[in-house]
Amino acid sequence: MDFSEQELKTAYRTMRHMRNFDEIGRREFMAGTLPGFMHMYCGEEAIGAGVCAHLSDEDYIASTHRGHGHCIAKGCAIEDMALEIFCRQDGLCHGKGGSMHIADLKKGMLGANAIVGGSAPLAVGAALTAKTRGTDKVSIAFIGDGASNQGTVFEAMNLAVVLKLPAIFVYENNGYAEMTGVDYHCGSGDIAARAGAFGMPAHKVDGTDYFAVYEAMAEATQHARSGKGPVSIECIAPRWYGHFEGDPQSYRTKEEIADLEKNRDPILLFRDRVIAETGLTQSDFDAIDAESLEHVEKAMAAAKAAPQPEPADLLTDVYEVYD
Amino acid sequence: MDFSEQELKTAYRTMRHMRNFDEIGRREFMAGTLPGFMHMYCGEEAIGAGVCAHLSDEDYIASTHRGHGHCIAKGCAIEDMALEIFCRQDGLCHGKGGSMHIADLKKGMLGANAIVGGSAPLAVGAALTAKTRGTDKVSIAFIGDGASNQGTVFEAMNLAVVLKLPAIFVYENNGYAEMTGVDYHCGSGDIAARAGAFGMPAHKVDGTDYFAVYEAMAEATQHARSGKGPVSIECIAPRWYGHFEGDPQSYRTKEEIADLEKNRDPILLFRDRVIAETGLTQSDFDAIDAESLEHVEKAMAAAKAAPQPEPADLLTDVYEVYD
Amino acid sequence: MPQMTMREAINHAMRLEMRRDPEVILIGEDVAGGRGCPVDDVEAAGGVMGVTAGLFNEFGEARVIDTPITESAIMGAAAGAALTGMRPIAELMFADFFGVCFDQLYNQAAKFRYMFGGQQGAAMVVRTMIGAGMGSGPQHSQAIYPIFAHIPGLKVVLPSCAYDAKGLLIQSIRDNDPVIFCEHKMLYGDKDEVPEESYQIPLGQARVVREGSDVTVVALGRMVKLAVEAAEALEEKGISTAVIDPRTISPLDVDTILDSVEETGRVVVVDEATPMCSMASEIASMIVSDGFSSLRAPVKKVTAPHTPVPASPVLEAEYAPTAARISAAIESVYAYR
Amino acid sequence: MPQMTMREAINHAMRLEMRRDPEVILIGEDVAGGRGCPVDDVEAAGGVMGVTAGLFNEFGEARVIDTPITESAIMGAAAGAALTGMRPIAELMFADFFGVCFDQLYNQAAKFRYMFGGQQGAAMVVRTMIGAGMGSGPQHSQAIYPIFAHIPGLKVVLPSCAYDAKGLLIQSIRDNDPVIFCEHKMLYGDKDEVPEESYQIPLGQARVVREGSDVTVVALGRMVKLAVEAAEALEEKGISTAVIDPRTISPLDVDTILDSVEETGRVVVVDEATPMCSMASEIASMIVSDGFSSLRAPVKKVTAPHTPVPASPVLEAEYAPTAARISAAIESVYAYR
Ligand SMILES: Cc1ncc(C[n+]2csc(CCOP(=O)(O)OP(=O)(O)O)c2C)c(N)n1
Ligand SMILES: Cc1ncc(C[n+]2csc(CCOP(=O)(O)OP(=O)(O)O)c2C)c(N)n1
Ligand SMILES: [Mg+2]
Ligand SMILES: [Mg+2]
Repeated sequence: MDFSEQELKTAYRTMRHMRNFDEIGRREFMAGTLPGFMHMYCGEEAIGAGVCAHLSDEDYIASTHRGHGHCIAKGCAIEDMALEIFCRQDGLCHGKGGSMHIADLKKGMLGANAIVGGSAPLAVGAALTAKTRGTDKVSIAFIGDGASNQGTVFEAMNLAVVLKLPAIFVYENNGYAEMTGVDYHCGSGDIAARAGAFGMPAHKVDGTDYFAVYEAMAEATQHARSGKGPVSIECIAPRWYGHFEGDPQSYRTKEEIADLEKNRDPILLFRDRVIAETGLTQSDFDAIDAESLEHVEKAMAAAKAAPQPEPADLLTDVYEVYD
Repeated sequence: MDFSEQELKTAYRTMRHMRNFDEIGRREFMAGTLPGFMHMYCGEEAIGAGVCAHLSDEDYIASTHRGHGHCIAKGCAIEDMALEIFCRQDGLCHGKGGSMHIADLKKGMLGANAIVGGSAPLAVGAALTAKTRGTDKVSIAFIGDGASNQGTVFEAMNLAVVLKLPAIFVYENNGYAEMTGVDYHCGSGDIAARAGAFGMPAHKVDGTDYFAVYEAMAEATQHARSGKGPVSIECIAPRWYGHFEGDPQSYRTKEEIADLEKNRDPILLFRDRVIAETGLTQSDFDAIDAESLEHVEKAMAAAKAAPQPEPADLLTDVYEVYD
Repeated sequence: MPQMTMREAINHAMRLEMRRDPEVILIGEDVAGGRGCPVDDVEAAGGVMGVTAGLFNEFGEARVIDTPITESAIMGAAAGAALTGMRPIAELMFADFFGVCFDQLYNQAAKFRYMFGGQQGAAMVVRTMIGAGMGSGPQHSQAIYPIFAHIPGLKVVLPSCAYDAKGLLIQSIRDNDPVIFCEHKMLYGDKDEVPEESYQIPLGQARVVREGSDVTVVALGRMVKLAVEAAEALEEKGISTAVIDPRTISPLDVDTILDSVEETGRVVVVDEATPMCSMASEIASMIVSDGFSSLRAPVKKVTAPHTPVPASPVLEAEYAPTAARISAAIESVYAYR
Repeated sequence: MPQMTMREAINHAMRLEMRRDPEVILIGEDVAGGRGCPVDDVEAAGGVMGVTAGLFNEFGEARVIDTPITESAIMGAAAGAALTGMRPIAELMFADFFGVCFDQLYNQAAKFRYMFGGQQGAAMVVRTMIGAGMGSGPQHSQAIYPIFAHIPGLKVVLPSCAYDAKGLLIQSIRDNDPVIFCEHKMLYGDKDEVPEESYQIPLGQARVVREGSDVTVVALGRMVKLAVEAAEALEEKGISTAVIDPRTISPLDVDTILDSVEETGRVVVVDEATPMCSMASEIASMIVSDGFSSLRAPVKKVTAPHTPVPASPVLEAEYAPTAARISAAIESVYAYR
């Protein structure tokens, strides 16, 4: 295996953080302490982790409504994210954005986005910045299977091809757009092929396999960083939970979900393979698990206790100056 | 040749009408008598004619800013069209639509459209009507090469595939979107392949060859009418004139245009082939030419002399009732 | 008379119209719910808010049509179907999403009748969800209807209670012009006496929710009940406040408003939308133009501020007008000399 | 001082800013013109109206970027580039096309600063063409800026002459918030004295085009010169008319308007946009709220009717306000007792 122990531990910790963040967030949501919507990333962790492993703070990502995992992978502090999903004054967006708008520009995280397909054109814009400035930075758009049908996304792909921009379109095919299955909503059923027809390399990988995502992304970044234009990667990784918390999921079977948890847990798959192929042991991972759980619990508890925004904040930051 | 003489004469007359309508319209535009914009269809006549040869008044077409040819092929009366491009009171739209909005609902002509890509979703809607009512009618969207990049068009294709609608996407690849070449603006350069990736049969034909368009459309309508879902056809037929009258065309060479007029005139190509392969003669076609010219000149002259709308018309037909 | 929530009233209106007229179809994201999914015989969830629940089961997939996430194609498909004779109801899940699809409504459907010289309009309804109060954040909470009202060719309906919602929706479905029907997400649970049978409320007729002779309050959508609350509280202080609910903002029932202003000479307009170029501005400007001679005080607008809707529930509570702010405005115009 | 058309003034403003700041780029359909075409060394046509002519030749393809027909991607690319530090100028060829791409402006660029808690705004300009008068028909002639002004987070500029256009555009490019810069197609050819050098006009400062003590006319965009024409004609009849050009409608210079109203007590607002939820309504409602004590007559709005723009030039001439209609309105508020 071509990874250092450090790299493997980091990847694992990232995914475990994601899992804990959303599971604890869910607990809080069900307890009524967390406002807004809660979209779980469970089952898809390997995508965000495998993709962002190739990025520095100077690279860009533009995310979705299901964005917590992307934020964590891109290096946002768990504490600041927790404050934001609780909409507290010291959150990354001072409580004005909330779960669906976490952004951290110092980290190259250009925002979760509550408009399906909204972030693809923005990612293309960040790629334009990279190209215009002559850097080798890349810009990633995360796009759901549902979002893959949105006109903005097709336009973004075409423009990236035409301008040969260092943009990478990462499709997170988790099987559903809200309650609607991908086999129904996606014309050809083949998201990657559709992207490929725009004239860019198009990969399709198992999104529950960290290493598969990592490999595809290694190729993609090399291509994009060297000025050859955009790439797309379709990652298939069914979600474990409903569209958002509160979705009764009457449209899928309990067996489907049980099977996913048992056989397609990206974190377990990672762990098993790494233990089989490297010197890392169960206890190495158990230690990370414990540390991560404590870390996330603490961040969430602190966030829950943190001060709310002041009423006057309602009126600030609409413009820099306006008069 | 599998066509009756009547069919061949009709096809030729349709194309000749289109040519005359736009050439005379252009003359009037340059003389300052015609308001608005003038988008010439010259060079592309075989597309509209070949496509609409398969349609009855109960089938639908949704057109573009370059829509005169489509209207003629779909059976709009030349007289009523002429009145409309002169924005006269008795025009098809009583002068409120003008050249870019000619519509004739009795003929299944759902409107030219001044929004690029605007008509594709509308055509899908008409196809939905056909399917919901259980008829075997089809609905055609005409789409330029430039329009092929618009998000609305991709969405329309996908929805038509998902709902298995009797929609036919006819791409008129005339080489340019305004001043921008198709090789530049279309990511893959292959419009048909992009359509095919949505999961529908995708044809690509020489759009200056009436018979090629006719054949592709025969297959397409059979497919769509029998409930098998949408089809796309890319027709390649470079335009002879600028984007609109007034475009100096500094971006292309005089030789390119001369070559088109000489070697890729769809009307001449049709005529030569039919004379070679059937009993029809030069003089048959000359007769149609003369008759068409007279017909169109007369319609244009009548339109130019016809009464303008009344000022009170400004306020009518915004709503059926509004109070 | 049975009690119904606004959610049920809206569902019921669609059900009755779909039974009555086979040309009425429903199209949108998850309006059935669960299409293409492993469980086949699923009870139609009917969208994220359950407003269309059960319609798929009654009317089947030919008339209750789930779509991909493709708002332009949904609106365009509805417009094209309407142009060819159907009566589609298209759902725009959150009105905030109009920005990805507005061309098909504003340049196409809204203009057909006019630009085609009266040949045909688009008899379609767009049902859409508006408003703040659920902690849904800046892109899912807007009251964007002033933009719809600005557009000639569109009609815009803004029901404030279940009874009105049912009658107005039935009317909208039968109307031959495109209607944007704005449902406030915080009103879905509100109950009202609603007849089982079909009835229509004409578009362009305001409802005088409350008579009053000192001050006229014109309130829109969710603001109506807050205005009534404020008016009732002020009764004790001896201020008699009329509350008018226009119910449809395009067309706007100018006469009912002006009649009341003639009596009171004092006006407060309450609108959850942001203030610039809003219905609050429209109504105030109509009054200063056509009711000036009656006016005895400045027209006060109580609206959201010129800001996006914040995600924080604490800030969101400051965002939309409250009964307290409405009361203060009523008192101030009442006291004006 | 040289004479420049508004077309030249706008071109010049971009040229100066692009020379000054390498982060300023221009992106849109045919802003270069001729890309991907057989003739390689073509002089950049600079769009259908020639407004960006020559910029491609000076600044090259990295900074003057032709695009496919893809407004959502253009606006999104500009927003994303702005969010990452560039200063893009994006061209929306006709403002009428906002309906296919507005989400990227109104939900994205306009809200970045607020919903990201002040981290960063989108320092971008959208240049776009508005207005009736060229016989361009219902989908290419609209004055759709009230919709832009409604949106918190956007600024909206509406120059009425070449001098203002240059100074306002330079200011807009340097502004750190998204600015929609609305160019009236019928003003491109209008000439003015315009300095060669760079200068800025602050956003939010109206221009008093003409002093007057009897009636205040607030006129927008192309309406300014018609208002001046009307005012001059009425001088003979002894009516002294002030004409105010807000120049930017968001932010709106409320003080300059109210100062004049304090003197005159009589107001006409002239706006080419359709009337409902328009800037005419906004300005009238602002006056009845904040200038009520000065008002001595109804505020008259002279606007387009609530209809689409007809293609027929004969009807189009009836559509937009004329000097005659403005005069009549001035006389009527002047005569009001
Ligand atoms: C433009 C737009 N349309 C619809 C929605 C409502 N919506 C939110 S998430 C969602 C499903 C998205 O599906 P997908 O892209 O597959 O992402 P996933 O939720 O599966 O991660 C929908 C329809 C939205 N937010 N924006
Ligand atoms: C949404 C939109 N964007 C831009 C335009 C301006 N415009 C009108 S025609 C045209 C070029 C269209 O090219 P194509 O689709 O190839 O059609 P053609 O003119 O070649 O027939 C453009 C950019 C428009 N009318 N609508
Ligand atoms: Mg999904
Ligand atoms: Mg073309």
